[in-house]
Amino acid sequence: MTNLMLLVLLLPLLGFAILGVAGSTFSNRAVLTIAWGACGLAFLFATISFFSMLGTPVAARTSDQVLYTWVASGDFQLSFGLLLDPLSATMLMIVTGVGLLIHIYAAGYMQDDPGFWRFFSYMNFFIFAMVLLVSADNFLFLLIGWGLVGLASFLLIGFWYRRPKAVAAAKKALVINVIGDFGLMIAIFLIFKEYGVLNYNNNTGGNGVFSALNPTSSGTLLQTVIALCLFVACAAKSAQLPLYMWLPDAMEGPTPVSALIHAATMVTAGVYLVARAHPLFELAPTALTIIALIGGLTALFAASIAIFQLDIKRVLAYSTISQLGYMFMAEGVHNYSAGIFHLTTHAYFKALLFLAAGAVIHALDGEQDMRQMGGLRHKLKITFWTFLLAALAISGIPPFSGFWSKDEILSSLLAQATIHNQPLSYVLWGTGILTAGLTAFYMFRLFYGIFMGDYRGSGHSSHAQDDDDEEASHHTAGRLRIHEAPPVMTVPLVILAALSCIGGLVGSFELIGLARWEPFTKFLAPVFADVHTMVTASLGVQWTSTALSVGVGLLGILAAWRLYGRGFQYKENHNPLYQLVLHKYYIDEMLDAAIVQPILWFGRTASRLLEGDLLDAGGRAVAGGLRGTSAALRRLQTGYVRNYALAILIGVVLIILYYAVRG
Amino acid sequence: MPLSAYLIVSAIIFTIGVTGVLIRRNPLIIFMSIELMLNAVNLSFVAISSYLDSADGQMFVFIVLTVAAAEVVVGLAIIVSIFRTRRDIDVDDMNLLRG
Amino acid sequence: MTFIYTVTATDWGRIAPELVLAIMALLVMITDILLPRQGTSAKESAPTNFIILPALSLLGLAGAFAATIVLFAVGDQQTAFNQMVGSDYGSLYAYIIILSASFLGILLSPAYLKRLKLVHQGEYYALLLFATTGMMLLAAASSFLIVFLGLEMFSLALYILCGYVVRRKSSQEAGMKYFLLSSFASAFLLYGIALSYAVTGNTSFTGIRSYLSRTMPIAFPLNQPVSIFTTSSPHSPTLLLIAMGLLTVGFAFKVSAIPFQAWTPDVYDGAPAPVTAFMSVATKAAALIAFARVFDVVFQHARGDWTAIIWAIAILTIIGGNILALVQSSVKRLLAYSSIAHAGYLLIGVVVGGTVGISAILFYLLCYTFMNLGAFGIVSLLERVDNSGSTYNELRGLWYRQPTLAGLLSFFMLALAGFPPMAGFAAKYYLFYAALQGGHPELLIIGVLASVLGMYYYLRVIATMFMEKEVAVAPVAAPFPNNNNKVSGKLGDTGALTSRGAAAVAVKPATRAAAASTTKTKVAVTTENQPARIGWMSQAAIWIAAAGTMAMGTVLAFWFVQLAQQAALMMFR
Amino acid sequence: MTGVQISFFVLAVAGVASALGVIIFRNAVHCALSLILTLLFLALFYLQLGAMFIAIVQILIYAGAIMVLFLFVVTMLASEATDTELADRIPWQRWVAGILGLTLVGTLSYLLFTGTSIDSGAKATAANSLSHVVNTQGNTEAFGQALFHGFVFPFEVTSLLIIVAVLGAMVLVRKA
Amino acid sequence: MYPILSIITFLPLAGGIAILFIPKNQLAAIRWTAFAVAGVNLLQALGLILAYTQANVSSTSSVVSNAPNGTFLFNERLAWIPQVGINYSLGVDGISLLLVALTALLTVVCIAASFRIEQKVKNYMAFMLLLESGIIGVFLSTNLFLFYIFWEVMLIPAYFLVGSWGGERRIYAAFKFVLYTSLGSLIMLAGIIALGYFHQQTSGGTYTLDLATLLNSKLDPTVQLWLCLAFAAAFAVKIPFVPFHSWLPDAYSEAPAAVTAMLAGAMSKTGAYGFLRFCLPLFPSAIHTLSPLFNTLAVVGILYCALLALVQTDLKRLLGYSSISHLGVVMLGMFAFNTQGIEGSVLQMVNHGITIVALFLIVGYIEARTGTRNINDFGGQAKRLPILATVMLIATLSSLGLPGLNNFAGEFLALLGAFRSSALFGVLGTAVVVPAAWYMIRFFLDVMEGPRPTEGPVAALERRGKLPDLRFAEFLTLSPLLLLIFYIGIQPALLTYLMEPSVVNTLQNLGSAFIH
Repeated sequence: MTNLMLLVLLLPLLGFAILGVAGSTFSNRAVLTIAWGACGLAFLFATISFFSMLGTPVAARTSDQVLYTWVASGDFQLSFGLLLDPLSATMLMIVTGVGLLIHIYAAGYMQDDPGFWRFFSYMNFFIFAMVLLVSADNFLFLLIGWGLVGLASFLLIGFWYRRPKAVAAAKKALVINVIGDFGLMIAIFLIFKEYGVLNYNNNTGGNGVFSALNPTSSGTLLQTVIALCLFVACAAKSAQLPLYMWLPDAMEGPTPVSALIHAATMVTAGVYLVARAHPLFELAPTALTIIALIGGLTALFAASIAIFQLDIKRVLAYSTISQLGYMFMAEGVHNYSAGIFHLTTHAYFKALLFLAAGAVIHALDGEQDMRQMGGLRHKLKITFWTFLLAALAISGIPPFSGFWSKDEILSSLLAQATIHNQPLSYVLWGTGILTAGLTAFYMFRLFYGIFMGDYRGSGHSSHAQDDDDEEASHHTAGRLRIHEAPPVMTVPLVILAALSCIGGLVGSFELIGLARWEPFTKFLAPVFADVHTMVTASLGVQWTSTALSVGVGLLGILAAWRLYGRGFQYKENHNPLYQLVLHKYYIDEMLDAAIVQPILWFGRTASRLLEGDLLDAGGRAVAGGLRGTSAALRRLQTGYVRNYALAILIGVVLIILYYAVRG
Repeated sequence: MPLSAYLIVSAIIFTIGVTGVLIRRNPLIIFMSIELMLNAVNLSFVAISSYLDSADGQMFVFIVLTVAAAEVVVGLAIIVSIFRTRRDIDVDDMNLLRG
Repeated sequence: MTFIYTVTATDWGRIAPELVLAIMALLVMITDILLPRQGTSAKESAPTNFIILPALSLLGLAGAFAATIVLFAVGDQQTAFNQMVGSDYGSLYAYIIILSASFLGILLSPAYLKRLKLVHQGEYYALLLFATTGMMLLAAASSFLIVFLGLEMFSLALYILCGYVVRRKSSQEAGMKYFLLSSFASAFLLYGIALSYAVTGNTSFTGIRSYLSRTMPIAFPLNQPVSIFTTSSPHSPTLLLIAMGLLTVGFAFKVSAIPFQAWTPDVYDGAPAPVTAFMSVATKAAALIAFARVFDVVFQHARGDWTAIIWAIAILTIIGGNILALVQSSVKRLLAYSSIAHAGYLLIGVVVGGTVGISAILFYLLCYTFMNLGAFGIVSLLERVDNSGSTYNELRGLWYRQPTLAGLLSFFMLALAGFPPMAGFAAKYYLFYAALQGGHPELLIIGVLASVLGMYYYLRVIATMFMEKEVAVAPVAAPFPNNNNKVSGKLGDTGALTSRGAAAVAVKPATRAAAASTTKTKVAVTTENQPARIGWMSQAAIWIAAAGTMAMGTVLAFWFVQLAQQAALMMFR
Repeated sequence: MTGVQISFFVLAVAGVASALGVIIFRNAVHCALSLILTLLFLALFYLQLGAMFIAIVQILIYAGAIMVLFLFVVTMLASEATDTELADRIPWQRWVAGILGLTLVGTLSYLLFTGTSIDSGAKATAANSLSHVVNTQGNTEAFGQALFHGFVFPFEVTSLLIIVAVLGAMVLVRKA
Repeated sequence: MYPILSIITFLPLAGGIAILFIPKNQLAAIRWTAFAVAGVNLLQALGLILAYTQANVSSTSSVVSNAPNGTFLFNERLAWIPQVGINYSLGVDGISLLLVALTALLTVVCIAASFRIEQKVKNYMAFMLLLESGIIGVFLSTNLFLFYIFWEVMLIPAYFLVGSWGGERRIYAAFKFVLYTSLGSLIMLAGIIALGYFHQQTSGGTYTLDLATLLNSKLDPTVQLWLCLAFAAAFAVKIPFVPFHSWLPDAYSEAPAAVTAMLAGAMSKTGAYGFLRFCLPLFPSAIHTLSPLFNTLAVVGILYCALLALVQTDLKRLLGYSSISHLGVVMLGMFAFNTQGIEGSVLQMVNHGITIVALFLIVGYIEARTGTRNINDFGGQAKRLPILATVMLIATLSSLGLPGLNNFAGEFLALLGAFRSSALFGVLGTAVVVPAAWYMIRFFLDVMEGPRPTEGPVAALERRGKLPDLRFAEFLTLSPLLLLIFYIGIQPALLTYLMEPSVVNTLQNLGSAFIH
């Protein structure tokens, strides 16, 4: 089983290595063979592992294979092992499975791109990094995976490296992610300082962090700080407030990338980390509260921005941020499995949304602006239907997958609120409900904007001004021929649509009386066995929450239909509030002015004043002073013998006077 | 007379020599001033020798005399040779080398 | 003993090196008369003379060297001639230094004399040998009488040698200046001797030392630090104080310590380069060893009274010498200033005193001999009859024209700057070590900091040769030789100008190159101004100096430090 | 005042005055003559101090030979026998030199006046005593004894010194 | 016995001298001889590692209880000037071993990268080899005098290399470099002399400068403080610590790329090494007193230079500042006084050497192609230079501390150590990852990605199609560095294994409380 894990890890790496070294000489077909092969085999082995795990008794489902010692330094000993437990198995399935689908889809989407091989080598690399992240058995290799997925994300965002926007977005993504890395490193340092190990559990024979924890002393400052530092990493990776702003920009990357990395997998790493490190978070209730709060805020905040966005991918990006907020809310109230569940379903429908959007963009030859769309339901039938299913799923309409997971989160929140009678939890729940409505609204705004009404585009390829004139561009200017995507793209759409529909069925059916049907939670139960603080929602609470959320969702759809049902009409609106939201609350600009520019200003000023005027010029002034002294003293060397004799006499007189005075 | 009397006379003549070196511009006169200094020292030597009842001082005077003679030979030779090329003997003119 | 001392053969044996040398000097003179002449001028030598005369001189030096070695091995290390001259290890060590300097100086001479068409070869070598003899006497003197005689002897010879290039005004000027100032300073020295004689009734070192140890019994133990501000020491008689002050002046003049240094750059600059090479090292060695002997050994009991003055002079000299050297524009003059700075370092040894101080001086001098002679040796190869050839303008890009010469000059510059593993560093290290051992950390610190300044100007020479690109035209050639007065004056000025620009240099090399190219002259390059072929003797001299510089810093350091320590110990006997 | 004192003061005044003449007279010949005068006065001092041989040598060699040489050169360079008429380029030096000279002479005199003492321990004794030898053998004999016994080496060295001087004269004065 | 340490130290010197006798028009012979000499020396260094592992019986897991066996091996000792405590003595331990191997490797790489030097090749190569000799000597000396000799010896070739083969302002740069470092090292010289003196005073024995003996001396804390500062003066300039770094941007940007690479890669390590080898064990009390100061300087350097690197437009200056910043991490780790910190610090020295050399050589390649180092002249060059871009990306990522590559391993350990001993400094030091990522990625992106420049030298070259990609030989030159970037990132344990006993040994001088 664990050998399979190693294969899951290494096959994508191998694929990356082969493509990276020699990919440029391969034909597209050969590239695909390798990339699909690597990813497909990884998925296959992951699946085998998963199912063989299902076959083993619950107690024996966790395994940890130690591969080698990474470093041994004093009492800091660290070995790398592959951890396979229900949580990582779930993640692996998502990563490789969705990854495979997107690999397949991308073959069509990227068909004409000259960087075809490069794209797939990066994609394989991403799969490798993500697998490393989720299967690491210690925080350090988690950090390594964490960094490597960041790199993959960076590479893929900046895939079209001559587009200034893409490059800027890549830079932003990298830097913000490194802020997360920083948090993670500090957390790791704290963990090591406190517990002396970095392994999660004591599977390796030594100690493990989680087994070293002392549950009785919870809530200390240190534990809170550790948890918060970890969460800084999560916030950066999963685009939570205040570190979310790279994700919308990341949409500059190719759409399959957005689907895979910036929707389905990588951005959920934060959710995974909180789940993985939940014993630490359990000890820090304050931190959890903060997480829940930030999750809720982010959910609402991002959803509000999504309402007025015009770029379809950006709408989806904000929606992703918003959904990730849900997941953190769930984890904030100790319901980790709900978070992971939403992660799973979100992977399906959000990947689908992106892929469908990609199909639209593909059909419109790079057009992403909603104002240039409309009426595509006839021409892009498969896309239309799959998009609709996904939109329903995300809007929480039963029985689609999103309903199950979102419902579980919201009822958890309400249960927390009612049982502990915390006003904050009520607020959070309310936020969740409100966000659900907003989600449904902007999703269907998008849906109507794209597919309904009449085609508003000029019919000309508008996005064709590729920055690189030399690049053999496939964007040929001229009359657009709007067409459905090839099967290689639609098949993944259909598969994901199916998953979006039924993927939620592994959730809890307690609501309709089948209390024992909650396979997902049960599967993950061994991982979260130590969580005792989660409150279970009573049936009444569940019903209340569910009814409200579905109702609000429907309301949102209705509103969208009212407004945009007959097609999207863009009107200039100078309402300041509208402008505020449209411009994403001017957060980017504010950050630029408050942080980036001051730093650069400092650098430039220091460069000029400190380096130049103080140190460099100071050194030169000293040298100049000495040379000046020298030149002045040289004048004493007049060349007149009599002056020289005078100098001697002065010396004599001084010496004699010294003796006379000294006596 | 106490020894100090002779020594003071010697010091006065010595200082006159020193001053002469400093204020005269003719190398010959400068040179004479140096001779004056040497002779002043000789006076000290003889006086000390006499007061100490020791021959060393007189030996010194004798040697200094010889040395002074040799020095005069060389010094005058230098002055003469410079005079040949320069046609004037102000020491202040000799300041090619400076700085 | 004054009236009854009888000279014996052992006395002559103890001064065998001087004896050999003096006889050889006379032989050289006689040979010169016998040698064939060429051309109409009575003094123009035949080509063979360029080999025979130096060879004879070298033979004499070799003989003296051999005698020194023999004395080292079998001598009784006693003073000779009624306590006039010592033959202790200290003197012998000094002989080695002086003889080496003389040896290299003579090796450098033939090519120089030939190139500058100097006549009176025989006298040149004889004078050089007499000067050497005089220095050896000074260094070995154990009586003030010999101090004075030795000093005058080599000074007289050097006055003449400095003015040897009769066609060159600067050479005459150097001779004149040296003559006047040196006589002036000698008079002070003599006055000091007289007064010390008045106090102690003695002119021999042994006598003075034993008198002082009788009357000022609280001797300072060897190697014990003496604070410069001490007043607790027993006071010397007033006359002795004046005597020490005046003696300090005399010696400080010879070692060119500030404020008695003023003659040094002018004389070194004007004198013929081989003579400068020789005297910069040998004079300094002889005078310093005598200086150290007089103050550290003879006046040891009065240390508390003289330390402060020499301490102050040492500091002034170290700092002043280095600072003055910073903006020079000709290597020859730069080396003169650097020799002032080195004199300052050496004075640390005098201040420290004791065996450690004196052995540091001895070792430093030996190292300095090779480095400085090497550097001046190369200057002598570059120098032309109008005293040009070693300004920075002319050195620019030397690396491209004469890489070996440039390389060797940089080697010596690095050694002088105190870069290990060359001799300069070993010497400096030992001296600084002595400073600390002698309880003078402040001198260590000042010395160390001043060395940084030293690095600047030494390295600038290297930068000029290696890093500034060659000026397309052959170096500035001044009209020859008659109206060179004004020209060389101007030369100096332009040199100074460019060197002042050199500060900016570095900032804007491009403009500097432009400035340099404007100084290209239109004067035709006569054959005489071409860089000369380097005679084998000069080559040998420079390579020996290089080898010595290297070896003194590395393999030979072991022996010579040990020897210096023994020598110092013996000087205190 | 004893005769010794009177003669001392007379000689001192005359000696200092003539020495001043050396540095004051404009004409080099006058200076040289003044110097000869000083040397003569010094010789008289030597006589007063009982150094007869030295006094005679002083007159013969110094005043006689050396100063004649001086005079010879001075007259040879007759046109330049005085300081040039040109203005002094470093006029301030006069004043500085004067002040320094006065300081020096003042300090020295003070120190010598207060500090001079003859330590009996420093006096020559027994066989080294000059007066002893003078009394037994005579003044000139004593001088010779010292010169050819205890001081024979410096005497020999002096010969080398003279050779150097001769060489120098040859080199410098003969035409290049 | 085969005096391997002497041979490793002096072989390059001998080779350098031998090269001077090759006729100067035989360029190929000169180059390949230099390369061969450096290569042989690298092989020897590798052999030394092997021999060291054989000779040094130590346990892989090394925690405290085990008596460390990290003492000096292969010692060579020869009386030299024993009167003043000077001996010729060499020795190697786990720390110097790695740095020697690094130096040997970097020399090979840099000489290979210097094959396109056309002017005065002979002297250039001789100086490069002399530089190697000097640096290796610094790492191997166990007598302070000898150490100082090598310390200065490496300055001379560096001066010539910067000053003679450098760019426009080379003379200024060379002077600044030499004067700054000389000032520091002369102060250290005073310290060395004084150390021997005070040792003699306290122990009453003879004057000695042998490290082994000096380690046992019990110096007065005040004396320690001053001596430590004197030593630190030299090391702080060399590393450099922040207010003393002014020479670095100039020297690094003016020197030819391969020389800069040597300076940054190998020579700057001597400063850090000096701290570790001398300041820590010799002056334990002083170093404790001073560690807040040094830590502060390190942190200030880390952050300040990172910010400066952000706004540089000259690629080499950018790397220069980044180098200061990175070496700050090395120092921070060192002054943590625990096993992780110091091991991380040594590891980071090696890593920084590898990475910065790769980066400087890459910049050198770029400059050789385009004649410019101004970051604004570039853009989107990955199109024409895909291989160069890839290599540059790898080096960049390594430099910004991407987890999984070499720098991460070193930085992580060093910062872990730092954090362990002081959370404040640890956090501040770690914070550099953000600006580091920012400026390094700017370095890469602005050159290789983004829109093409419309004017300037690069644009002109690109228009004419005269912008060749990395040649195979150039790639080969870089390949060992790239391999190490990956290897050390994946498994740094080998290096820590080699150095651990020696690190524990060093810590023992600080007190056993620090070994963990």
